[in-house]
Amino acid sequence: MFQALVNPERFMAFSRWAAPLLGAIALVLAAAGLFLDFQAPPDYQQGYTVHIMFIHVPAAFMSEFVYACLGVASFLSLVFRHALATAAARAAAPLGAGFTLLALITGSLWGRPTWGTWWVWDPRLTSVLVLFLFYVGYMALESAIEDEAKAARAAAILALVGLINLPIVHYSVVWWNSLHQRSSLLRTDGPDMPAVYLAPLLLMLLAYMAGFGALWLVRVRGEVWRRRAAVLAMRAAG
Amino acid sequence: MITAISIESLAVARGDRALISGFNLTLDAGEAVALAGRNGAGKTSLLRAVAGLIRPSAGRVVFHGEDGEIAAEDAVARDAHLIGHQDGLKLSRTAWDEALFQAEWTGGTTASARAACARLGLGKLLGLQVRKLSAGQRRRLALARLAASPRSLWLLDEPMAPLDRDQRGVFGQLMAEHLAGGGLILAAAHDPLPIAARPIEVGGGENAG
Amino acid sequence: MITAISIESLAVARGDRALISGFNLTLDAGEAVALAGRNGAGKTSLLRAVAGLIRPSAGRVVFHGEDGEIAAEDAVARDAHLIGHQDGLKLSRTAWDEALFQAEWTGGTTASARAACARLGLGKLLGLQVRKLSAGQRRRLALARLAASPRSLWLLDEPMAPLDRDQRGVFGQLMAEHLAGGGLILAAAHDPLPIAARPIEVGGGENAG
Amino acid sequence: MRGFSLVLRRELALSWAGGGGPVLALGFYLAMASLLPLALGADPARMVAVAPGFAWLVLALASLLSLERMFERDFEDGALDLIALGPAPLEMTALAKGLAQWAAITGPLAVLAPIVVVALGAPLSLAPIVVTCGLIGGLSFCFLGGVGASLSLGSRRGGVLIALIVLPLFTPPVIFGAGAIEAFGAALDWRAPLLLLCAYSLAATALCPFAMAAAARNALS
Amino acid sequence: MRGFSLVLRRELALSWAGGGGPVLALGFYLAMASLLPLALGADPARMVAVAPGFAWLVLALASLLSLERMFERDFEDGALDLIALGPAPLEMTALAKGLAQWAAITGPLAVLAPIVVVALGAPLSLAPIVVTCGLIGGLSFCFLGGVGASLSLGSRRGGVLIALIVLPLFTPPVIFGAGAIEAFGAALDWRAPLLLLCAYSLAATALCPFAMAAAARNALS
Ligand code: HEM
Ligand SMILES: Nc1ncnc2c1ncn2[C@@H]1O[C@H](COP(=O)(O)OP(=O)(O)OP(=O)(O)O)[C@@H](O)[C@H]1O
Ligand SMILES: Nc1ncnc2c1ncn2[C@@H]1O[C@H](COP(=O)(O)OP(=O)(O)OP(=O)(O)O)[C@@H](O)[C@H]1O
Ligand SMILES: [Mg+2]
Ligand SMILES: [Mg+2]
Repeated sequence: MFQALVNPERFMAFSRWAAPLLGAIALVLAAAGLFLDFQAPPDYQQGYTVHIMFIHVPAAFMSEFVYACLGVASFLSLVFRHALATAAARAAAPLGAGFTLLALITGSLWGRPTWGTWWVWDPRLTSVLVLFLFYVGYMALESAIEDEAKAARAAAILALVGLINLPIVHYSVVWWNSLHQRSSLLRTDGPDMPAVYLAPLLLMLLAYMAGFGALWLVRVRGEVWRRRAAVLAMRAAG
Repeated sequence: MITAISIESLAVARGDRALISGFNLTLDAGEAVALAGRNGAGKTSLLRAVAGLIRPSAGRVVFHGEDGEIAAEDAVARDAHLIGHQDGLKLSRTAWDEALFQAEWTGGTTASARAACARLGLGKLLGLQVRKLSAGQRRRLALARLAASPRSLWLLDEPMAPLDRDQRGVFGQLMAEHLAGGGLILAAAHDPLPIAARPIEVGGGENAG
Repeated sequence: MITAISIESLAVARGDRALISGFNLTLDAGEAVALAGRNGAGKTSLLRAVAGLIRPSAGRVVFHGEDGEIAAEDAVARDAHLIGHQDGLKLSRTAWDEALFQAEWTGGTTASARAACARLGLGKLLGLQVRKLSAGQRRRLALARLAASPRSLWLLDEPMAPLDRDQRGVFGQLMAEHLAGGGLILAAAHDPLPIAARPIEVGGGENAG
Repeated sequence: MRGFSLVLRRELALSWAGGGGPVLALGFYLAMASLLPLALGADPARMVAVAPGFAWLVLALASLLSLERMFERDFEDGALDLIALGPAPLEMTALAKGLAQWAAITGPLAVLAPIVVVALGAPLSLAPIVVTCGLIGGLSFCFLGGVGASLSLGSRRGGVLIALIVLPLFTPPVIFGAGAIEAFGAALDWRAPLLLLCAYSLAATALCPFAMAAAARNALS
Repeated sequence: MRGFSLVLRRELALSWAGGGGPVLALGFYLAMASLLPLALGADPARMVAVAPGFAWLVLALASLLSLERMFERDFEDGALDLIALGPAPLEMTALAKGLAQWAAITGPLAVLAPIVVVALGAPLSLAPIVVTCGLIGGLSFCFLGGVGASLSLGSRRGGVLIALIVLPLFTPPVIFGAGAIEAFGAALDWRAPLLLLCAYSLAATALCPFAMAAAARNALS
């Protein structure tokens, strides 16, 4: 699989049909998930706001998942200097930032009715915020360096530093809050879930995954095209 | 101790542009090569590639010592001087502080640093802040490490531009002695060097490429 | 429009050192003067004093226009170019941004800037970040404003050092045309200029004084 | 006047280019804000207490962080020579530089301040006053910082060291600003302190350029 | 090893004589600390609660101030070429730079911190822990900051970009330090957090130089 993909030609061929396919799968799964979701009775304590969960939880999960992908891609592009890996890293960052932002927004939208506040400095929330900042820093750095190759390598180094650091950040944050008095009403383990909620949640999660896969492939294709165009332009300019 | 270097079908690219390709050159002890070429031909890039600062897109640079090949990193780190377009001096420090650091950094001693400065006519200026030195004086300060710490391979990028006539003479002598002592010089210059040097034309400049 | 400048018994001191003293020079329309002198003689200081960046310790610089003397500030601000040792370019901006700013700043237009760049052979490089340009390309970028915005008095400090042969030719033409158009050139240089210029020796260098 | 707009455009381009201004500002602000509870503890009461002061700290820090780029770069790479010989007097240029810094750095930060202050638990109703104070006070930060930056040009001790001279001058705007915010929050009369803040910032904007220009000339000579 | 000490000496000389880093940072530290009571409307009760945490936070922020000088100068003026070709590998140099930064800037800040804490009304008994945390945590601030500084080489934005890259990395040390100080104040067990802080700082000191060197090489190439 990977072997097949590292060859740009093969990748382009593969992604040409893989991307739309994944996109379709994502839509179907999402539709199914939402359908089941609205079949489900409103939560006895959270009322209709519980619907937010099906957008929020997968988003939150993806925010971490995508960073892992970013880290792997960065590692490959650093060590093997492989153009596709570089393109993949470039392409993943904005998506991850998007998911993280979605988690933050839906989360605080959900927090308003359930906790009566947009934001609490709870470990989980804080670590997501920090994750979001990692993404922002990554993109800022990459766009601040003109020379593409150098920008990519610098960003990759940052991504790796972040990859090592994120777990530490996560646990330090948990530890931090457990030292101070618990401040929020959030049940970190999440409400234990009846199947009526769990099924659609899992469907949505898969839908998010597929959707991410599709978008990622599309963006990587875009990168590849851009690179080729740039090279051609250079040749033309002589 | 580098006795010869051979550049084998070297290719250097900047951005998406192939600057140099299939460049071959061997340089033996006591030999000097003058790299000519239009602006943007790739002289600086070539020198930096030889110094290992730029990774070539193809080909390699081999450093030969008395007993066979030397690993590029060691060769450069121990036995090569690179003088670039910039002097690399800290404006806020005194001339002597900088001269001393550069000399010691490249393996010289306080004594050799002082001698080198004297030789390049910096004696009276060593107490001044680099910011106050004139262009030529700064360049001489940067050149001082060539004399202060003996290294075999000199990579010089237009070393003489801001020097006045006398100083060019002095520097010419310096290079001549270096060659006589079995040193190697690879210099980029738009004006003829004051020593006998094998001319080599680099690349095509920005309009080729 | 400066038609002539006369430097009257000018004295320039750096720190506690008198660099230049009793320096006299008159420069008329269409005339070029080449300042020679050892490193540290005071060529740069002299040029900066004429430009009004350094206050002379004695004497004055008088700028003459068609109708009598012009106040030094206006003369310099409106009608003089100073090209120093440094290019004064921002590495992080594109060549074109810098060329355009320098041209407009000195009174040129977008069109004239583009023409000047083309003339100095920068056409294809304008999209690149200045950091990526070679030494000679940067210098040409800095010189472009001479062609982009017409000003009578050119104060040039070793303008040609990093230029390749062809470009020196181009720049020589530029200077020749400027003189033919009634311009004035005061240039410091260690190598002969490519135009007919009256040589003037400056100061004694660091070993005098 | 033309010279003025030229420098202004250049400075803005320099400080907005790449890594876009607002994104950077927001990230910077959020990053600082997320450290606050980590250092003080999540107890909302505490954070509400420091929130306004913290907003000021962010502004000051941001303007100090970009001091170096204000004059030093132009001085070291020779661009200042060109600028000094241009059509606009150095005072104009200094004014433009100060304003550019404000528009590119402290301005966006001030506009973003409410988000953070609210996230730190202050009532949303404070937003307008916070923004106003930030914008106005930020102006004085930029120009006072500029004086420090130009004073330290090429000084023997070098560096932004001399910027110290101006740090104490950062306090009045903070006092006035905090006063205004507090008064506003307590529904007292907030106009008086705000007026004082305006007066101070305007004075800084009007006078500092002269100091900057003088310092720059001195460094060049 | 010789190379190491050479760079160390040079860096120290630069930041003490030329860089102006420490003094500016100190000034900023004092100024900001003195801002807090002003901004808080000086309610002592409130302040005592936040003082230690705030002092700690400002210490972290002040260490951002001189980061831009850490690599950028050497990069722009060509000195980094020389350093890259010297006897010591770039990793060594990076280590030396980080340590110099620490010795010249965060170290003095840490030693000064107690004054601030006390000035803010916290008990003097906190002094030892604040200094310890400052010294140890400062190490990680310097090296994490160094990573940011080297990564942003050749970028269009300096200070603020570095801050944005670096601040998220500051999270753990800030938490550990604050935890230790708070626990110490509350006579709880402060050793655990302090140990964590040490561990983190040591890890940063050991690993960051590699990232710095890689980033610097990348910028030079
Ligand atoms: C800005 C605010 C919020 C953020 C940043 C946030 C973040 C997160 C994160 C990171 C996860 C873990 C996802 C995973 O790894 O699978 C999560 C899960 C979850 N969150 Fe939120 N959350 C926020 C607000 C809320 C609110 C207000 C609620 C509702 C009371 C909520 C309910 C849940 C639930 C039920 C889960 C799934 C259970 C679990 O995975 O443990 N979240 N959230
Ligand atoms: N990212 C890039 N994209 C395209 N071209 C680039 C890039 N970076 C550098 N260049 C080009 O590579 C060349 C670098 O040339 P180099 O500095 O080696 O020239 P040089 O021979 O030293 O010239 P000079 O005689 O002026 O010193 C320049 O023509 C420059 O325009
Ligand atoms: N504060 C000072 N104290 C003593 N000497 C100083 C001071 N500042 C500058 N100088 C000297 O003044 C001279 C400045 O010379 P200037 O730069 O004008 O020389 P130049 O003719 O341009 O030399 P070059 O040919 O190298 O460009 C130098 O010799 C320098 O050492
Ligand atoms: Mg070159
Ligand atoms: Mg000169």
